[in-house]
Amino acid sequence: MQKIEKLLQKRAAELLAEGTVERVLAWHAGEFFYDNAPAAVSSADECDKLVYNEFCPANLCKYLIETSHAGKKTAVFLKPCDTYGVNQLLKDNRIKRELVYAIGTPCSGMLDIKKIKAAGAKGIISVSVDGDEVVVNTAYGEKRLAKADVLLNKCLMCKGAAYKIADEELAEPLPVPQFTGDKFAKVKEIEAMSAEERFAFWQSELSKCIRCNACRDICPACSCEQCIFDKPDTPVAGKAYADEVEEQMYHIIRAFHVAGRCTGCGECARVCPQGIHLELLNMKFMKDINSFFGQYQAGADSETPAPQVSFKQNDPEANSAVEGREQHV
Amino acid sequence: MQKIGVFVCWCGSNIAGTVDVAQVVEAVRQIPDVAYAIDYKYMCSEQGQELIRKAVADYKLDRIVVCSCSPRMHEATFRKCAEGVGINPYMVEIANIREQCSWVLKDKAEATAKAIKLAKAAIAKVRFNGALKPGESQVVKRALVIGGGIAGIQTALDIAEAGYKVDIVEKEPTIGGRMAQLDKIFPTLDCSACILTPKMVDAANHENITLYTYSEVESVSGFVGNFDVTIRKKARSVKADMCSGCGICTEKCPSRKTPSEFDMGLKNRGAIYIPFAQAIPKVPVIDREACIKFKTGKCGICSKLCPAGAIDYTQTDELITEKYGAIVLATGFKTISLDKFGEYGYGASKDVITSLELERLTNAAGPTEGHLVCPSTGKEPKKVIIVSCVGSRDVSGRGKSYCSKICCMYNAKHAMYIREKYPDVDVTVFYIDVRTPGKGFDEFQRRAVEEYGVHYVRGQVGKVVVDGDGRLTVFVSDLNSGRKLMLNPDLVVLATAVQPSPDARKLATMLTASIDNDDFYVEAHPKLRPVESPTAGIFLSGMCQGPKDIPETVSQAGAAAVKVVGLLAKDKLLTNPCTAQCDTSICSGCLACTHVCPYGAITGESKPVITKLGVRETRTVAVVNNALCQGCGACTVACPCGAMDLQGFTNQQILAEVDALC
Amino acid sequence: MLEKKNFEPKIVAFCCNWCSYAGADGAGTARKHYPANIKIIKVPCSCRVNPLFILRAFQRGADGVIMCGCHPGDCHYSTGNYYARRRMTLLLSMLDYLGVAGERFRVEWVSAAEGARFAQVMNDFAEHIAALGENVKLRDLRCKK
Amino acid sequence: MAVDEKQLTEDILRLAATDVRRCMQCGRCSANCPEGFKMDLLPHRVMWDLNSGHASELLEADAPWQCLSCMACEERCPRGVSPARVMEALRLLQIRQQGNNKLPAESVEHYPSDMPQQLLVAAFRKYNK
Repeated sequence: MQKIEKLLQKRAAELLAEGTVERVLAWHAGEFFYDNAPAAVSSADECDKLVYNEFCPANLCKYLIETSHAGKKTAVFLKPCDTYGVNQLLKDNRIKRELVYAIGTPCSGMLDIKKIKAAGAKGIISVSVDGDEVVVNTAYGEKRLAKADVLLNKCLMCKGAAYKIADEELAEPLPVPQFTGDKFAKVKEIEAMSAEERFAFWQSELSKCIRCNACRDICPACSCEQCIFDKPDTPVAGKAYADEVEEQMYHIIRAFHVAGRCTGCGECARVCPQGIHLELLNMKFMKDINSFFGQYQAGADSETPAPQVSFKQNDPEANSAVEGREQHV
Repeated sequence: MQKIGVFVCWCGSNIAGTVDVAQVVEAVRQIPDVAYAIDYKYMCSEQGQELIRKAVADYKLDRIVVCSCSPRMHEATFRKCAEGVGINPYMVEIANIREQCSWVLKDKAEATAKAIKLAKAAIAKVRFNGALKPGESQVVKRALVIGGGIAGIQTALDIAEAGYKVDIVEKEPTIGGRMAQLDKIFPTLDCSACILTPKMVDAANHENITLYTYSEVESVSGFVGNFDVTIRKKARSVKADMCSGCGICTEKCPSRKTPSEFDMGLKNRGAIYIPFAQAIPKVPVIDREACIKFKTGKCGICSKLCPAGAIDYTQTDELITEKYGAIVLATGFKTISLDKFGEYGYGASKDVITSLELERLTNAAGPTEGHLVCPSTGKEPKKVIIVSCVGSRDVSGRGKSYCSKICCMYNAKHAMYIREKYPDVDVTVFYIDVRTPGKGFDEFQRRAVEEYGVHYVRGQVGKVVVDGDGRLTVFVSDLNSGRKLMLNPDLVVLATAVQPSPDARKLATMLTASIDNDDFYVEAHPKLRPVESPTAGIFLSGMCQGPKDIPETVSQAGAAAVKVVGLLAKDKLLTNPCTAQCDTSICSGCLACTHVCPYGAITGESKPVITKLGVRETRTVAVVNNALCQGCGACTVACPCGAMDLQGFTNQQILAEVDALC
Repeated sequence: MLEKKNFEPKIVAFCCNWCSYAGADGAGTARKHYPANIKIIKVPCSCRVNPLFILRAFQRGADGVIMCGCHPGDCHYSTGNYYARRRMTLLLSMLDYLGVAGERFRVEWVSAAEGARFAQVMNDFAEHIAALGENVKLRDLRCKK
Repeated sequence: MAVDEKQLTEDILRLAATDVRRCMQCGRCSANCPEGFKMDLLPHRVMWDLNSGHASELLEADAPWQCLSCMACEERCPRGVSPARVMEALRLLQIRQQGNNKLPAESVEHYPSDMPQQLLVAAFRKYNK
């Protein structure tokens, strides 16, 4: 990882120095070693402050909307999963391909500090990866944890090491977390619950929401010029509690709006301060789209028509979606 | 402050009989912004409209809600009324308290409560109505007639005579349709060909008519006044411009195994053939599935013999694209398959035939040159039984639930011309009912009985049994006497139900014309707009709309032509102003809308816009072409940011209705 | 129990102008009865129905929502109902997943010629909703005490 | 006591469970009936009497006892009516109307002991009031 960080700094500086790009999007250190944040640099001298390690989960593609808007050619470091977002933004006409310089950046899974802390690590000084294990250096000595146990949730649904769009690749790909299970396992688990249990689950999840809009702000599919929730003259308005419809329906409407455009990057759930399992809403739509309309992965390319703006004459009937499902009063 | 006027119609007792209109008026008066509310016996009448006009003037109303019948009936009436007093017609909303309320409910309290709710929803919606102005679109001064039977020919001739260009597309190699197959026609018993063929010639020679025979409509796009149609001219394998129609090829063709479609399979034809002597155009066509040359590569006799060198085995289908202002459907009919009616012995005996086959057997140009014979023996029959209602009025699922309408008359006709030519032949018609309304029609049927000695017996034939030596036994009950009969006719004629042409459904989908459960095209209004499809610019002529005889078909064909001419006479059409509108200040340019628009009315364009924050910038946004937009609203839901809205059905309007109803 | 006996479900029906609304008119013309608590909102095409409208109706107290359009293939606008069908398939599945109102929303295709069927569909749906009782789930989705 | 024609018609229709009102008197049932030659009332006439309010006459008719339940009438009826089921209904009503139970409970003990229970129950249901 340190090697890749050096390469990243070097390439960023080169691209800026030779004038290929006006700006570079990468990560820089946050207050703590584990909260690296997105960074934009526009001169080669600043590049040494860029970092890259197992604590750079942020998907940078959404910032390309701004840079594209400003007409500035921008290099962006993209982990394999982040590249899906770029394709989706291209499909949605939100960014201009000629203003994007995509650099594939190897990743072997990002770590979740909350999981590390929850595993009993106190007084953490630093964290490093050693093969399948994570070495936590604490004030009380070294602690080794299985890497699979402390990966970010989103990395448990890893889509692989391939870049779906890249003008260059920074280094040889790293082995990605081998996710062997069914990525829809959790969705299926909820589907299998009784209607009462499902309701109870979602009532408990959604009641946690404080409407901070972090999920929306981070989401690469939520790329509208103006979000309908911010449109004062529609009946769905306001960040603050303005109307009970949008207040209560916010997550359903949002999930619906990104259905077929959500790449499954899992950023929404990652940034949620309340820890709501938002990915389970999006994953449900992804699963339904696959099973009702045929396999589709948003962001796998920038051409295939999205499922909500295409159709087949023999699509299943709408009512069939709930036929045979347990009914309740 | 808005000033809404609410007008509650009694529709005589249609509404007032079930809804307490006074209570509705009282209830809506309590709603803020309702400046005036009144009920009246017939709001659509001149007096009713005067009431509206006066109220608008007296109370300075700016919006109108009419609680009355379905907007499909009188929305246009009330919009026009509003326009007359200076209110934009789109400031009118209708609450449908007849079809949706008084006519489906019996309890007065319940109906009144529902009427009040519906009125409230209309009031909630009308608050958000905006003044809309229709756009204009050009009218292409050319019509397309699909189907070249008597309906299509008559429609085309009438349109052409009015001075407009018209094209006929006929899928068979010749125009003429079913009528060309008939021998004589009721109620005059004159020769079908004698009155049809001159019309065919007229159509072929008319300077305003272009014939596309052996052709089919491939695709249709566009809208009233501006249809884009692709026509597939199938390869005839004969060069029409060189062929002289001498027919030597058709005589010498060695392939003789294909049943002639025109002769209802009673005779075989060559692989290269002209359907009948008076065909137009008189140019043969090669049936490639039957042709030895196409099947084996050997033969080519027609090509060798053709004095004009017109045979062209390499001809390919040709696609023609043309623009039309109006389209007339005249796709006609066929008789139903009798596969599910084994009990009549059709197929088991050659001597059980359909009425259409009988037409060919009695036709002087038919396979027997007009000699009525039993197909199995070639001998003249002594006893003929005609069975009515075969497959008609049948709700068991095997046949058609409707009455085929023409059979009673042609049964009488058939009986008459058999008795006239062969006075020794005994003819009995077994019927359920004899339905002969129409000028001179009942007299015609009575003549069959009184002058021609045709037996009419009430009772539907139960079954026809064919024994080992081909003898027919008909089992039937004479219902008037209660006797059960077993008869041994030589020939049984089945008056088989009619059904629309199998192409009707495909064309309906292509044209978005409505079709009923039996595949007949649906008219815009059964009484007031019988020759128009609900889809603007599509007109109906002949059997494709419902069973009808030749006089009726010709009248309808003329009526359809007049409607077409009325449309083509206009230089411009006012377009529906309820079109999509893009709020470019928030449009993100994702162009999801362009993918779902069925009319290609939305394009992405780089345009200077002012964002909601007041910033000027240039970016890609969706732009709606109002002339093309038909107002379906698909784009409004596809749009993730809500930039796309539909005028007349805005998000605000619909949500206001939802709120008012819930 | 008493409350349930007097329960009159509120049902909103979104009907496309060309087929289903005409079908509703047909039901009226043929005097085919269906319950008074079914109220129709006219839209040009089923593809105009935003899932949001349905959520809104439920949230505002509708006990059932039904969307009717032309039969697939017969859409006045050629393709509108195909998009509507996809959208509503997803919406239905999601409502079911959330444990709310999945069984209270239905999609039916009713043509202009099917007046009697319109009434039949409405009667069936009203009966179904009446059996389910009052809809409180969606309102309570974010109200965990 | 005068027969309540309306009630009787309803009873017959309920037992027959076929929509006789759809009959349009085409006579195909009679034409197809193999036993029609022996019937005092042809099937179409039975339908007619039901629809015209003369059901009581049918209780005297012999036609139901000629019916073989071959279902040819039902098979060929263009209106989806089943005269055969009406015939069966009439048979039942004629039995019941006579007021004498064909299977008095007392006689059960005289039946062969190996008679299937189900047969006994079915017979009771059908022939006992």
